[in-house]
Amino acid sequence: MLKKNSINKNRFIQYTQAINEALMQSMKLDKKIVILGLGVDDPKRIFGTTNNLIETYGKNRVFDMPTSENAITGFAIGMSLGKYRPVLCHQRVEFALLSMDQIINQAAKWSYMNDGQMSVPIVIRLIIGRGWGQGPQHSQSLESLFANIPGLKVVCPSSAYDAKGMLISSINDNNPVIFFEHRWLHSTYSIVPKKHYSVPIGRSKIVKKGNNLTIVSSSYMTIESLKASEILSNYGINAEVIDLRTLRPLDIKPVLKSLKKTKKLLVVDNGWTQYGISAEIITRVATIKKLNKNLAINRMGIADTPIPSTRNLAKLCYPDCLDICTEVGKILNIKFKNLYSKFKSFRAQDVPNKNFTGPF
Amino acid sequence: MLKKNSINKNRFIQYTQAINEALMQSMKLDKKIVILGLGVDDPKRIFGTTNNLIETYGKNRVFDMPTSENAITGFAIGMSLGKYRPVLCHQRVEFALLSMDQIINQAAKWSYMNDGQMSVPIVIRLIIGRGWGQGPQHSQSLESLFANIPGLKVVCPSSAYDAKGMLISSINDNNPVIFFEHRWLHSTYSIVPKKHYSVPIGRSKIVKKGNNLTIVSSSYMTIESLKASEILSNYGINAEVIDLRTLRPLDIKPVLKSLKKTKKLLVVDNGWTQYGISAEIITRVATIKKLNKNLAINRMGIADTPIPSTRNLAKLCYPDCLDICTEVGKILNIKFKNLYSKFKSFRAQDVPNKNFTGPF
Amino acid sequence: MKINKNKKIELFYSMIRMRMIEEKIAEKYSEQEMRCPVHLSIGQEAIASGICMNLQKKDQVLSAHRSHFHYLAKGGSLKKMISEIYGKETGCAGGKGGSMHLIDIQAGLIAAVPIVGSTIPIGVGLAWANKLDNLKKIVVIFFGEGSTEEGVFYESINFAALHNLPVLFVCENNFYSVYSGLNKRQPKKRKLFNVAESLGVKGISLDGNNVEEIYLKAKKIIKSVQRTNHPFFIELSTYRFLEHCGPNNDDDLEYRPTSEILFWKKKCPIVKYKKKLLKEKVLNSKKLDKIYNEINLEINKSFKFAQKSKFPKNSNLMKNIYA
Amino acid sequence: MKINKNKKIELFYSMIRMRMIEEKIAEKYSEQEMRCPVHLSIGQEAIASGICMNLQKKDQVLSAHRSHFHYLAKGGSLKKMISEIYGKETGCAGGKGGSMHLIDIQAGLIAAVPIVGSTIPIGVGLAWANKLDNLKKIVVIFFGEGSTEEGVFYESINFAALHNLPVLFVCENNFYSVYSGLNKRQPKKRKLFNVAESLGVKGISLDGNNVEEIYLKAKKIIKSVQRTNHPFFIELSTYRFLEHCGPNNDDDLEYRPTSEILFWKKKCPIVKYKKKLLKEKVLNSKKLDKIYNEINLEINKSFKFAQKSKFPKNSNLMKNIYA
Ligand SMILES: Cc1ncc(C[n+]2csc(CCOP(=O)(O)OP(=O)(O)O)c2C)c(N)n1
Ligand SMILES: Cc1ncc(C[n+]2csc(CCOP(=O)(O)OP(=O)(O)O)c2C)c(N)n1
Ligand SMILES: [Mg+2]
Ligand SMILES: [Mg+2]
Repeated sequence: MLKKNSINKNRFIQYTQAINEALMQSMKLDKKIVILGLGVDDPKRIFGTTNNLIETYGKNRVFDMPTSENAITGFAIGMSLGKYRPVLCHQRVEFALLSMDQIINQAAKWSYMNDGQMSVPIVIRLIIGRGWGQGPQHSQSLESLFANIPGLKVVCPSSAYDAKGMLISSINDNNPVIFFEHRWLHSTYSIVPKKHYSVPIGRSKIVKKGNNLTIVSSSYMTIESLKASEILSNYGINAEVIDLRTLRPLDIKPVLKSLKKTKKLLVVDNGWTQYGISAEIITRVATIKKLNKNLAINRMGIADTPIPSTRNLAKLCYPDCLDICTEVGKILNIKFKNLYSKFKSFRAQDVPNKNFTGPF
Repeated sequence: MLKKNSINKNRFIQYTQAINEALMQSMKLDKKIVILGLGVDDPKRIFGTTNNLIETYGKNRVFDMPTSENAITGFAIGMSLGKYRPVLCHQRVEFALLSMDQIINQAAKWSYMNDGQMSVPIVIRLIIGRGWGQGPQHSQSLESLFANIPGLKVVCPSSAYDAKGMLISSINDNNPVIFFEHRWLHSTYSIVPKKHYSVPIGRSKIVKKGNNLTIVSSSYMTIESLKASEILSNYGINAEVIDLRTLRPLDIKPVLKSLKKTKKLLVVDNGWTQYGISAEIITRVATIKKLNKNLAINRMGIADTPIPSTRNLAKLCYPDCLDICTEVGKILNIKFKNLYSKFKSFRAQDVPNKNFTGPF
Repeated sequence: MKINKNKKIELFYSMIRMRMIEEKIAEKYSEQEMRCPVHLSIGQEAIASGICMNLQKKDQVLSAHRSHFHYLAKGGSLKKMISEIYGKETGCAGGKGGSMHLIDIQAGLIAAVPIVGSTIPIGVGLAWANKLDNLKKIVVIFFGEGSTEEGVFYESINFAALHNLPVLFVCENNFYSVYSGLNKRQPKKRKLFNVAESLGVKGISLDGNNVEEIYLKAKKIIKSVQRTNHPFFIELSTYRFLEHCGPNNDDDLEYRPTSEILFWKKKCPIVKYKKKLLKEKVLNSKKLDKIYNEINLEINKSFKFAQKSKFPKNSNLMKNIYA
Repeated sequence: MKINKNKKIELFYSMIRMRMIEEKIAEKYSEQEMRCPVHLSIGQEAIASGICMNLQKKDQVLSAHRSHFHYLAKGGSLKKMISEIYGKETGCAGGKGGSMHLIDIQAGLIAAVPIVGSTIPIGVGLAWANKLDNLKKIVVIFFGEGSTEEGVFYESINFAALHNLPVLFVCENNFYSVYSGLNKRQPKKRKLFNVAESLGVKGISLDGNNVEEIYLKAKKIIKSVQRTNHPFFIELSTYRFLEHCGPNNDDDLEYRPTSEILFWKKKCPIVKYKKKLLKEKVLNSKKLDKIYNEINLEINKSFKFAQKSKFPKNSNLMKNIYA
């Protein structure tokens, strides 16, 4: 049964459902996996990602929590020392800022502090990114704050397929893994095998082959980059798009390989560019002796400001596929005719899809 | 009197005293400046930086605090809304991880959230860096976590002169300023005018002229970089050393200008390199179209690991002047003869100076 | 203490106005022109009205995500609030904040932000500044019972007690944090005001749907806070009638027992008070109609104002990041 | 309840051993071979001894920066502790942690870290795991009264009460956080066990320098925690004799009143207990000498072991960052 379904190539499911399958299947295989977080068993089930968990595995494995973010993270660490494997979830990355001591001072250093005698196998799911007028405190993408820290692993899958496979890998990992989910990825679909499978942490992926330039991105910006590559093909430009998928440990090899071919690099940051993810990618490239000649390199990302609530300013913050095309044009010294009029329908508005009507 | 002293070029004072002068003089000029933090009025006075404050300005302006880092930061924000100008201090940057919500979600966004109707003029002094066997939780340098955030200003003076001038600027600034002091800078001396003066935020500085290569650094690593440049001159190499001084807003111009001349760049990070400060510097350089040809670029920084306590491993984490020379050699394709034997005395051990005997 | 007739009408007016405003927001939300999360407080009118009726303009209020009523009761501009929710440049935060970031400095609504518990230390810091300046102001911090699970609440109470700060903590206990009932978050029999008292802040627990009692008790408490510079903690039990976030009723989700919902609907602070005032002849249907009409007029004007207002200019995006 | 003679000697032995160990650390610190901060607990022996004497190996202890005694009382290896302070590969954390990161998993000393309050939720999480697994273990979390000012302490107590977790909170109230007296940090008349009780965790306050009382009371409490799975909070008043961090006496700094210091020195848990046991004839000078000699021998061996041990190899630097 499982096998049959897993080779059904047409099994398109939603990102949230993929997360849910990873949790459901992992919990079945390992009784020590527990789910913690505000609202994990509530009617909305963290955007559907925790559906059926409490029904299937009961209230001794799925725990709603008090609004105590710092302590919750400590509890998860403590449970992991008691051989549990907690998967913790914050509905907004901002709430995790209350638990940076537990994440950075404790979880990230636990294995090292005791020289390998114990480790902390916890997964912290952090939901990032845009919404409907979320404003400055509910819309940040703070990946680089975590990616800077040795001892953490940091992943940010951009497809339903990777979300399921990488969440399974994260749960199986014996280290603290920060698992970033972008709100706007939640409603995306991809082919996802029904079986329990894993996608390794620490491998970036070419999501579209090309040879004219290399676009590197992560999380939701991979979607916009792919859209951009589609548009660019209309102008005869064949972009290679690489999805980082893991930020720590970073797998830069596919980027370097691609650049040998294309000599041109645009990094599309999912967050603020200054001291952001894109800076590390570019630095890895620029510090390679054999590569750093004759390269054209640029980056783009969210405007360097807190995100405003009002839609007409918020939309200016986020680069989309057309803005990416424009940047590509600058690198290639091409001006794309009628770009903004012709491909208007590709633009993201302030909602992830047509069905979205708020409030969150 | 003041004037006479201020032109006394031989007035060498210690970094901690420079901080203290900035506080003393600022508090005299503006009654709304208050000092908050654990131990600000205790016998040790935050390594001497808060000496005489309570004696001079009394207990209504200098406040010891409960061990409540998150709330303290909120109190400081609230006081600033009541027209006070709090200067808050944490003796270790790690303690500030408990207050990231208040710093990143609130202080950094306050002015923007209310579209400029109110701002948050607070200074948060964070002490970073090495000590005597401090171990993984008392030795981090987490500048990049703050530098990533629009709405904050982030400074890290490397000399007593800059410390005084930039602390005065920070206090006068109407925005939240994160003021990094490296433990090992505390015992350094430089010429410091007695008068109340300011060094602007947002200006990097050439601390040594040169034309063979550009070394960019910040905070304590500027000291090691300067030592390295001294050693390098023995090998006929004339390095230009640039001290960033401010990380946000970043002033990259002097770096770009220097590179026009030298075509070679080594960035010495004061923290972990991955997703660190050095990545941003290199990216600024690598994304400049006219500059990115034929440059040799590299970076170095603290080993990508939590810092161990034992001295023989800890010393491996921190690059020092000789390691910097070695990296320079790689960029220039030179091997420096007898480097480690000849210049051994330049090396930092696990203490900032000979007088240091622990325990902190 | 007695309440005079005018004050009674004021209290009623304040409550019914707030409800009618939010009912209009709920009604028009589906037009998808208010494109931000809204946390409506319908059912909780008595608290904001009863407490804030005792405050002067110079007094200062801080709130959280569910802040419309605190903003309004403290005298915040309705036009600016509706405009803010519409994302317009005429909004109280220039459109940058939305419903979750209300502010009206003139009116003394200092801040409202959606990070649970996060304004509590800020309010305490402000009260500290006021005390150091010997200003005879009081700071009132409104928060839900969910906030009391955050460590920063505790740290803030400790400090207010330690330094005797003129701050009034107002905990609106509506028994839910999003969809999570109290039993999942706090032990049974917990009395929040006992917690405050154990920390050194005097407290009481009140019926959050009885506006007159709230008004009268708060009057005494606020006077004593002002006189003594000692903080105080009030816990009020109440109930939110609509969903946690958004314009709808969500009773179909069944996270709240029907009997509980019915119990609280019967305790509706407005219905109950209207009945009382009718009985006392403080109100009659003519007077009521006049009130409704007046409020409707104001509401319609404010919505028109907001709808007609312009979106902030693109050039505003990068403005005011720094002062 | 009565204590038998052997137990009395055990209690005394535990205390005097810990003191002699730390005295040796203090003596040898100036050699600058223990190059890490050390927080000595001299004066506070009765608490670790009295509590841990009731624990079994399977029970689990967490501590903070001032952890030597908890480590030792729980049965941690002295050799490994001294080696750790010397930064040697034979240390309990391979030299990576130093004095502030003691650990001995076999002995049940699960963690000690120097971020104030930070192990409290971790201990609660561990107790939660134990309860879910129905293990009849108890988790004991030791912390100073300074920790009780951290929000995470409060969040942790709330959760332990909510889920009825088998955890014992032990607050060593030595009245100071570094150089800061309680009056700068907590309101007068605060009773920490009252705070715990208001949150739903039963508590008591005890004399932290009376080892027999601690032992006896803790025995009952620990049994009841094990039986009922209900958490408990013990506050113990005590005093640290040396400086906050480092090997010296710092009374010259005058942050503590001389009368207070004298008062507490008189209440020295060891001197008092020795007198008592001599009087009760449980001890005599011969027995005492034997004890001292035995301990001295052990200490000298451990220091020699540490001194002779090797520093970790360079290749260890990048090991065990990840499991
Ligand atoms: C720090 C933090 N954690 C979680 C959330 C998600 N959240 C938004 S509103 C809310 C409910 C808080 O409940 P309560 O304080 O009782 O206020 P109520 O909604 O009942 O008015 C929660 C948990 C948040 N905004 N901030
Ligand atoms: C989060 C945090 N804040 C501040 C410090 C600095 N600090 C180290 S020990 C200490 C004293 C804590 O006092 P207490 O908990 O009473 O323990 P004691 O030293 O008295 O045993 C402080 C404040 C710290 N280590 N961690
Ligand atoms: Mg509530
Ligand atoms: Mg203490």
